[in-house]
Amino acid sequence: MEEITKPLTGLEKEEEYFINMGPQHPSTHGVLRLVVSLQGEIVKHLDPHLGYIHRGIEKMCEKDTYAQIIHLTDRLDYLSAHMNNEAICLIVEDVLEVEVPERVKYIRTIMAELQRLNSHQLWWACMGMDLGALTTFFYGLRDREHILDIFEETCGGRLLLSYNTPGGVMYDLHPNFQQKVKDFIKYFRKKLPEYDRLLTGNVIFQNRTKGIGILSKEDAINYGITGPSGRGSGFSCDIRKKYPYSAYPYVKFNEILREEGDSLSRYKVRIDEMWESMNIIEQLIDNIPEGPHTAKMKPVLKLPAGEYFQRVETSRGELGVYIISDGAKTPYRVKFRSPNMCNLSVLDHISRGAKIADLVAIGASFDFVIPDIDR
Amino acid sequence: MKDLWIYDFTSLTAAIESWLESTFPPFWAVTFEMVIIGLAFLLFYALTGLILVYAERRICAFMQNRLGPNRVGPWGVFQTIADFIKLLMKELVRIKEADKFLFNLAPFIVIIASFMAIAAIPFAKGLHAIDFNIGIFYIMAVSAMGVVGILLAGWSSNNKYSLIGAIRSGAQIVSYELSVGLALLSVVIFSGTLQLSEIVESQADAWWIFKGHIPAIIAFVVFLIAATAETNRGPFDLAEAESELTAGYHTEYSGIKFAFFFLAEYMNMFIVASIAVTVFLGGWMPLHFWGFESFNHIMDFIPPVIWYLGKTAFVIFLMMWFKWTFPRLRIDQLLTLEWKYLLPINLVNTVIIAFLTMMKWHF
Amino acid sequence: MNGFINYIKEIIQGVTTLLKGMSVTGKYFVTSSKTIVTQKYPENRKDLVMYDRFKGEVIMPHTDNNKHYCTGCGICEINCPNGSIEIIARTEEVDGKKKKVIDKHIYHLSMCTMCGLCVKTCPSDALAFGQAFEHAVFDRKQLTKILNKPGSVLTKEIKE
Amino acid sequence: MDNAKLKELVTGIVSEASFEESKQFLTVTVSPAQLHQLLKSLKERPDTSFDFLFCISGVDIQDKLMVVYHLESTAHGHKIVLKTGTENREKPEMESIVDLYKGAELHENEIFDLFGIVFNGHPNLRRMFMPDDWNGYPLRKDYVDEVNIIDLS
Repeated sequence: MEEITKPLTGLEKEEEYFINMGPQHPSTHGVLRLVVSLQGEIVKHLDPHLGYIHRGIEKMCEKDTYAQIIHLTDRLDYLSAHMNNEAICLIVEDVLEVEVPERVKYIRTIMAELQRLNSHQLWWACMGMDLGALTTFFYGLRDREHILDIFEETCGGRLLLSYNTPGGVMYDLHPNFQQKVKDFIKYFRKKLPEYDRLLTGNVIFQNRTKGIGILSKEDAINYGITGPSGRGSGFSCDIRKKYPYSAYPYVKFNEILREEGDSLSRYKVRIDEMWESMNIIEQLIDNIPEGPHTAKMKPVLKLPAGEYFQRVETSRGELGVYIISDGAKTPYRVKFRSPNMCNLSVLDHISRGAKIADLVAIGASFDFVIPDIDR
Repeated sequence: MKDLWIYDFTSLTAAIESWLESTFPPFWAVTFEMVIIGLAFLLFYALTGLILVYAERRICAFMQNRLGPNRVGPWGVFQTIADFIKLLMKELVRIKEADKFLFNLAPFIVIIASFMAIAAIPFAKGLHAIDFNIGIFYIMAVSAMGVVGILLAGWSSNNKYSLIGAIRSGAQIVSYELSVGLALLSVVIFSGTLQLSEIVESQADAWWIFKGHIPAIIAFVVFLIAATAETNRGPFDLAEAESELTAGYHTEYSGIKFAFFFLAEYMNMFIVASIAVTVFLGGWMPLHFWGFESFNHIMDFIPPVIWYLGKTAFVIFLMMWFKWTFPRLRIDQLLTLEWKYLLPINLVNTVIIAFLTMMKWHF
Repeated sequence: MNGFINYIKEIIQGVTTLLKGMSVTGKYFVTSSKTIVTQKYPENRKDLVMYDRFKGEVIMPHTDNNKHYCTGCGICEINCPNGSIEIIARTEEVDGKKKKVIDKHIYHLSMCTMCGLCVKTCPSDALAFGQAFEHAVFDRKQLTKILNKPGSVLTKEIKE
Repeated sequence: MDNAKLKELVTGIVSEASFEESKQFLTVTVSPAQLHQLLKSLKERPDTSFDFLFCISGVDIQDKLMVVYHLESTAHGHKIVLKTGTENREKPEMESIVDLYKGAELHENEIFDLFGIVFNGHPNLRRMFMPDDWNGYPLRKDYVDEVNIIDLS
């Protein structure tokens, strides 16, 4: 027998079974690449590899005026396009001390909540699909279509709205808007219990998500997990409550908090948020004050030199926009604190020891949107 | 009326056989007989596959508020044929560093296993290729062979996803074979025979699911669950698990080889549905109720083949309904379901059935 | 014994939830003829009307006698974040006054992100959004469009 | 804790710190060597307990590179902004804070990728968005890429 003389290299010592989940993988919803190290089916470690859709939005923002940045923010987290737009507008209005008409505030809030509903519907659809219940995907998209139609009628876009402008909104509401939103709420209040019957209560679904991917409150804060994912761990991080903006001070709503911190609790937070969003819209939709849809703005917007930060609550968590201005018409530096990036950072921590199937469930419960991570 | 050939195929098949034997020498007569049956089954196989694929797509579309295939032909009925042509013309991708022989062999094992199983299924009185006296045993043995093909496919593809899928499938089938066997055993105990035709005959007065009290219903439900698992269909499609393993064991297959796996999946579904029908739902026997003579008489007029296909379609529909409603199980939950729930229930159930049969308490 | 009861309970509860789920899909299967939402797209092209504000592409509306409202000021070009608008203008002498007149208003649909800034900022409302959405072409060059129609001139009427 | 008290406290921990107060935040500028120590005590002291690091940004300020930390306390609700600049542009180095805030891992990776600031003590510092063999750091102001960046102006 031949003796092994060559010293063992690191690779031979611990043979790890690596799997590349992504960049083209059905459950990563985009071009996220997770290098997963496995032991049998159990995840030992995972490493996110990013950049497949990196467009350098922060660099592009440095060349654009404040009005032009808005259309770029659409493309961060495309499922919260409206909230992303709003963040930039709020900074500009706040710094330039523009008096925004009440009507605009109402419109923005209603739109943001519709966007949140829309985003959560898509998330619900994909969550079911990731767990193997394909039918949920079609139900979610079917109901989402109503919101997209409402958007299309008023904003002209279905996904990338670009509806906000500094000082107001692009167009006034469409005359049909109020009626359509009311019809939709009526419709969706009937459909949402169906979601529960189909998926939430299902014993297979419960077993797949309960106790999977437990994230403690301390970890949630330490990792900076915000949005429904953070609130599923009991981290009270709703910007709408903490630092209300637009018309949120005028409405009564609950911040959904759950203590369990597992995939199921993140799921339930989102389902409950859909109910809350409908409550918010219902409180506002009948009381939209009359008035102009935009404040008078100068044609060229220049922010005085300084640093500005604005936080808004998008469908996936807290979006922070950090603008450094040197007084020119374009910002000196724009940084987007994207919620998905922070949420992704915890994936390795909580999916260790879980199975591949659990990893898919955990990923679905965090609801990643990859363009927001890559920017 | 009852002597018409569509009600009893015995005389028809006997006539064909005697004609063959009288015209040709014995060797050729057997050969021709085999060829005819082979062709008939091949035709049946292809046709059923096409219909089932179409049906699945339509049914799931309706459940999902969609139209489903509606472009090729009226109501899209030729969609599957178009798909089949597409699959035929697709390039067979050669996988680098794959085990070529096993890679090519695997789809054939899978499809042959399902093909062999059809042979023993009684479609109507006198309409079956071969009437084994150990029919149930034969079908179970042969249909379980398909997993070898799946394991080979996963192993030889040189793909990590495929391997995981294949291993999952192995674990799944090894455990669920037990439940299938035990569930079928309950009716074997009732009827006292392994021969499929005799099991059907024993249900002439009423189906076993009605005759066997609650234990028979439990056995039927267990069989349905286990059989769904055995065919690797949702919610037990862990071997494919498209959201986890992209396509599991057949990730690397393309063209006609993929079509074989695809077809075999649907045929397996048909086979387990036919076993369920034959064993629990009276095979080709019409529905009878005690005391409704006129109703029973009307039921008798419906040809047995229709009865058989109708019942099979119903069971297949149930399985499709499962697939398009439930999320997928995780591998450990799958095994838990088998070893902690189905198997104990089944064992107790079998004992009860043995007791019932001993006391002659069944109808 | 307690464990056994729980075991049975668990099974019954589990099966109930499964049946609940099946009732949802089953309901849609039975009522499918009413609930189907799919649009048959190429067939319904004739009666498919997009909303007025739908941002399909940027167009320049012309009056019946081939006149447009574009003065060639170039504000849209400045405001466009992607450089999808180019204006080629020339100066003409009309009634002894020098006037800027557009030669070509070039619009690169392939670069446009439909942000709406050009339409919003246009001082003479010369631009608008068109509702066409079937933009697929075989050659990318076809996506570069000249918005002003050949021979069209600036109208003096004020758009109401 | 209000800004005045925070100021006092920070001066107690690190000697050389300059303060700036805007409408939103109290901004503290410290040297990179003192940053980790300051963050550690700010996080661990019960009366400050800045446990939520909600933003880390890299900024290129011509002569040097700057990293900005936005901190918030979930218990007390007060906020603080820490700024620190690297010594030079050629070999910018900083101490990693991943041991304090695990969520900083990807952000520091991003800053390394786009600004080239090396974080000592980071568990897995790599180019996250750009390819591994990419030259230059795109978000720096002096970055030129004639092929991929189309200058519209």
